[in-house]
Amino acid sequence: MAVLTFREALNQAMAEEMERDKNVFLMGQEVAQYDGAYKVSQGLLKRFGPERVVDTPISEAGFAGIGVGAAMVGLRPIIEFMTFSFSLVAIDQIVNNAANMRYMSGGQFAVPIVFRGSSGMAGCLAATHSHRLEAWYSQIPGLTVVMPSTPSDAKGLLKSCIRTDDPVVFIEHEVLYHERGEVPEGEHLVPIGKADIKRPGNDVTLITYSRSLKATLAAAEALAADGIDAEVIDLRTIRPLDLDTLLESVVKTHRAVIVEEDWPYCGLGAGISDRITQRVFDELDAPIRRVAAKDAPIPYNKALEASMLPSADRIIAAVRDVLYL
Amino acid sequence: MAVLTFREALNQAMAEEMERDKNVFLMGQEVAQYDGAYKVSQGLLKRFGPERVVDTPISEAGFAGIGVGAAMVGLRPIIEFMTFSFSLVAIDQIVNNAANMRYMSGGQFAVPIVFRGSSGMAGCLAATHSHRLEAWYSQIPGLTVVMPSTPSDAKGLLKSCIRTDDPVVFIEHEVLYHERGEVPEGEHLVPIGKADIKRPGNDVTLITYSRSLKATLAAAEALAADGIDAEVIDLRTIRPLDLDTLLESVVKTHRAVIVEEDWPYCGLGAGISDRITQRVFDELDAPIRRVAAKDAPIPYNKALEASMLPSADRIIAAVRDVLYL
Amino acid sequence: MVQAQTEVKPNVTRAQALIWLRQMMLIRRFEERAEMLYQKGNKIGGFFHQYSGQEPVAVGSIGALRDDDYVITAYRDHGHALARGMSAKAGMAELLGKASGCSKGKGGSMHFFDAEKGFLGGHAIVGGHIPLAAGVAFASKYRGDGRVCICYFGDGAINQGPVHEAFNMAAMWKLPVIYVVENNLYAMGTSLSRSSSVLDLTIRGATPYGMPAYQINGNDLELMAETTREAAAHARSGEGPVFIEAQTYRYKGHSISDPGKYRHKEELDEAIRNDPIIVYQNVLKDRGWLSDEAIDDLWQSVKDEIEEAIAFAEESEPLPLDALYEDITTTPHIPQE
Amino acid sequence: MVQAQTEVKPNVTRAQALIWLRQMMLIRRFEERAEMLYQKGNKIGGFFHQYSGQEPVAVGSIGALRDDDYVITAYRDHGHALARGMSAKAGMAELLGKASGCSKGKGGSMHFFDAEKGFLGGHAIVGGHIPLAAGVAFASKYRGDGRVCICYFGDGAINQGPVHEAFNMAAMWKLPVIYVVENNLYAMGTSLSRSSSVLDLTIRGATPYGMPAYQINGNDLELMAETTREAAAHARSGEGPVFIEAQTYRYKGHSISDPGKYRHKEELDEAIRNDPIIVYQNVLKDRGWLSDEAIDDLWQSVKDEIEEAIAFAEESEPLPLDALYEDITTTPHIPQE
Ligand SMILES: Cc1ncc(C[n+]2csc(CCOP(=O)(O)OP(=O)(O)O)c2C)c(N)n1
Ligand SMILES: Cc1ncc(C[n+]2csc(CCOP(=O)(O)OP(=O)(O)O)c2C)c(N)n1
Ligand SMILES: [Mg+2]
Ligand SMILES: [Mg+2]
Repeated sequence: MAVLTFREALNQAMAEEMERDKNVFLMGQEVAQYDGAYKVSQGLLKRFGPERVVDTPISEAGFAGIGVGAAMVGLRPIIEFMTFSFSLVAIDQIVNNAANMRYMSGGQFAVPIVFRGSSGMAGCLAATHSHRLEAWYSQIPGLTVVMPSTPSDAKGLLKSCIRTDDPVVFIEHEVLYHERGEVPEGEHLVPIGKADIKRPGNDVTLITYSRSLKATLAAAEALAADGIDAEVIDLRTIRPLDLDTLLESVVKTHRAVIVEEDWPYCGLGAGISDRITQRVFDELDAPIRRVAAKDAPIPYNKALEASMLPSADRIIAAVRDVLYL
Repeated sequence: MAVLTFREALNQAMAEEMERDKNVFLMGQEVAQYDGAYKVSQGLLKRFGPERVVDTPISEAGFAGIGVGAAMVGLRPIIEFMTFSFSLVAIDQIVNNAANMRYMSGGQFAVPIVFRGSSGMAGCLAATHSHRLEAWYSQIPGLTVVMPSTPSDAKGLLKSCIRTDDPVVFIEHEVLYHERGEVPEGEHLVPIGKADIKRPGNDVTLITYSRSLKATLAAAEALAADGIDAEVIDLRTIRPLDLDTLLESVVKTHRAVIVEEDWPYCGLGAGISDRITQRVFDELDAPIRRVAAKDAPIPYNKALEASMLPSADRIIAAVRDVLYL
Repeated sequence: MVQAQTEVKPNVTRAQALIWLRQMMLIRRFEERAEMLYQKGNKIGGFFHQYSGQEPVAVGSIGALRDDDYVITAYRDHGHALARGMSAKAGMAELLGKASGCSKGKGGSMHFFDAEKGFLGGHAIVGGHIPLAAGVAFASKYRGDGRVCICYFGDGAINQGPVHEAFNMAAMWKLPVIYVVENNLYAMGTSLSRSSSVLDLTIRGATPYGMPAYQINGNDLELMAETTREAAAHARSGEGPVFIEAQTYRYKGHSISDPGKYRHKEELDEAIRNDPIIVYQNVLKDRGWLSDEAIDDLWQSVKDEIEEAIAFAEESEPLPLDALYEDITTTPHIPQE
Repeated sequence: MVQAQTEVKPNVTRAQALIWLRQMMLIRRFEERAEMLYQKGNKIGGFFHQYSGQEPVAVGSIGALRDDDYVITAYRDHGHALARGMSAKAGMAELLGKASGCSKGKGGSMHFFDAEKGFLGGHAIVGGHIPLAAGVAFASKYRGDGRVCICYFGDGAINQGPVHEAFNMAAMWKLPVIYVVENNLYAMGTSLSRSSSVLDLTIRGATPYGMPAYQINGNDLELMAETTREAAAHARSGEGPVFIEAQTYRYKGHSISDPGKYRHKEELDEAIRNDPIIVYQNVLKDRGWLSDEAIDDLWQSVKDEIEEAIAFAEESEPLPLDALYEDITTTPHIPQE
């Protein structure tokens, strides 16, 4: 298998889908001549031309809406946000137009669009530039929300998302772009709505997604050295949630910890914890613990920022807690 | 005690605070000459003049930002959104400017502002006009989020919110505006961050806020007829959450149901359920159940909309469920 | 203020003129009867914004377009939908929340849709649909299919920021879109002079983007049609967007719950004296194209059509409760509960 | 392109001119050294946008204001902060994330603040601070305290919708705000002609709102000052906002990670040939206000000041981890965990 970076995997996914379907186009700030603020769209302008790889002004609400309009009449836009932090100025378009359109029109208009871009705490970017909006988008019926954590999933899921006829919020993590991993050759599609067990185990279920997978796997390895066998589930799609996979694991391990970079109160982890607890309360030997970002705006200072993030240490402590160790 | 409508109570709160402090002003669409889209600001223009009761164009992001700027230099704006559904176009100002300002400036700039307005499903307004954004705003460190359910709390909390030096999201419910209730005379302040036990009980804890209080109290009465003694807690402030009051009740009843108009997945109720469960898991005899809106965009059709809402019947069923009846 | 039509030199055929007159009548009657259904019997709910008084804007402009062009508008959408050929039945059933409605009872008055007619809604967030129109036009240009998109909005909407983002991109990329601001002088209770620093809306919406602009009496139906024809030719030829300020006036309050007290009685009286339907009837009579009897017949046929629509709507099955979870996504919706 | 200063007729005193020259030097040196700290030693992180080449815009305009006026800008904020009198120490310590920094190490390069100097930040969401400026001016008008607010932003920001919402309200309500667009021809890698349908930014930002506008060589320091003086007088007198398009050029890439390959070498070379600091040095020499030695001395004093600032920043205590929960709200923050 080829070893690709996360960014190359995304790039391949777009290139292949643009090759396959001429209705697919990419639009966003600096996606064309600059080859992408994070170089995810490198080479696409050259290959597909300025009609299909379109640089925009700094007008997120405007071009998000342009994407929705184009999707309503049959194109398949990929709208890149330089980061999802900037989707805050466009969020009305995503919620009221992309997500609600099909419903409000009684099923007449589908909106096959992918909003994608980086997100999360990328290192000293401070409060305005480090948002994690997954809990917000996951709340909205009508949206599909995807957050891959490996190059292989990034490619396979992005391809699936470009092909689905429903609006997708596809959230990448800036610090993952340079991560490398094996990616299957040929037509590689990963299904939407399926979690992936990245490490099987029997003693405790660790549920995570996106960048936090790394710290979670590290914690699982450290735990293994202590004889604790953790199962690590990578959600990949966060709406719709693959509840079956989660329940199966929790019923086996009777304990779970959710690891995420989101804020704690009303974060995605709360949404997941609630859904699991309601379904298998009697199977739980301990409350589901959460290792989330701390409840503060994101500081510029590097050490403070690092202290907010889920770390292997914090995860291990939470696991010990649910194991009553 | 005087009996006032919810709208009159809010009106009094604003009038009294504007009287008390000349830095307080009201700005929003139709707040002045029209006396408010829902007449909450009736008479304020006449009393305080156009400098302090300011009509705006349909520019929510613009005037939300104007409010934040004015607050940074010492005014105390009340910014009315005709409904919080329209705050979606202004949400970047609320999150990145109002909530983050103090932090990003290292404590140099406080933002004493109240964003207020109606919200929720008000009857056949359909998907774009029926948003409940409480879980979103509650996620944001830096914001205080308040959702009163009675005229007395509406008045006393709004006054407290106007006086606090921190940014507040004060969410009213459109269908509550005409509700009447007793409101204490004289200086009436309700503290931020304190839940209120609207009905004491011993068998099950019902946690709710805003409009859903009514259905919850109705359910509690019906349950009482069956010998089930429900405690009904009205959150009033949803960030910061009065966890102590909730825990005390749950430790007593060992069972809880959360009733809300929010969507289920990642809704406010999930945030609350998670926090309670983590703290007193061993005290719970059943998983915390939620009675939330159904997971769909809000339809125009009246019967369908009604079917989404928490009803006394749905609440009773959930209570029976946690009581294993 | 809007002037009554003075031009009598016809730029249309008699057949076309009669179709337009009837469409205006149909819109007027549709709303008169719907208002009654709203007020009595509680059959219609939610926000309900009437187009009465503005009919020539939609009828004249849509009448100048091709059948495969696209139409998109705001929440005051009954007129545009009917002018585009949506059936009164589908519209009335929507107001009654029926599955036979144009949006299956899920959209209501503010969210009329008709995909078959290229009618892309009915949008209730002020200004929110204006980027969509640019996107639709982007698709036309992308495909080179020669379609234009016409997009209506109110004078108040010019104050929503994303509108300007869309104007800029539409102009820069020469997208085939016609932006029609229906300047009825009020945004809810706020008069234009209290919402806009500059009263000439072409200076707000067209000048900064280098778009060609027209400022016209939108209640002059044939002028509206002629202007739209020119604008469409411009847009279709690849020259980019056109901006039309159509001056008009709404008879009713902003929505059904608004008594409209902020307006001077004389202002409204004058508008009603210049009722565009009466004016156009008189123009056609002056041209010898129409008799008083023919006018009565037209009104009667319109009334009949609306009564039939009401009967259809009333008799349609109520929406089943499990429709709640339908039409959310194209793939089966899995409730996250 | 920006022209070098040709006017030699002084409109300032020698003392003032020397202060301004030194401020420009200080900004330049501050960024040169900060860039080194960023590149080696990994002491500075995150986004870091340099102002080099644009110094006269901030220095000239802020120099024409009263001490109690307000200043607000975007993320490219080092220059405005220093021009406003923020100490290089506080700025450098902020870049190093120290508690002694101007934002206690919580804001970083993009979020410099100095309440005492009326410096309201450093804002990193493009366009997001432009409504804030109108709000600050609203407060001045509300109180009648005669203060104005000056607000800087880039050519790219004109494409953010809320900017236009703010312009309209500022103009309609005659708020005392001066909007300065620093047109450096690029928004990141996007040149003005690829982001704006109309290249004259006064037509985008001033004409539609009826604001008086200037379009000037922002790198002509004294012209910048003179223009700002006029604008401030206008705003202060209650006549409302003023719009200044200050044409300028940035020497560096958009941020430290941007090689700036999208620009022609000649374009950059020409700008550097017309370096505004050198130009102003020469103007002052021509006037006989300054000798070559005096210039060297100024540079030396600036260098010393910056080295002191670095030493101060390096020696400052690291931010304690429990500062994470401080400065969130004025009331004690209760972590919702
Ligand atoms: C973003 C947003 N803000 C406020 C509203 C409430 N609202 C609906 S219509 C309207 C007035 C619009 O006036 P105008 O654009 O002139 O159109 P008209 O109603 O005159 O057709 C307002 C304020 C809304 N729907 N969306
Ligand atoms: C809403 C938003 N979109 C995108 C960005 C990313 N971004 C930061 S600066 C910038 C370019 C701004 O250019 P301009 O306004 O001309 O200012 P300059 O950098 O030239 O000073 C972009 C796209 C952002 N910070 N905020
Ligand atoms: Mg209007
Ligand atoms: Mg620029």
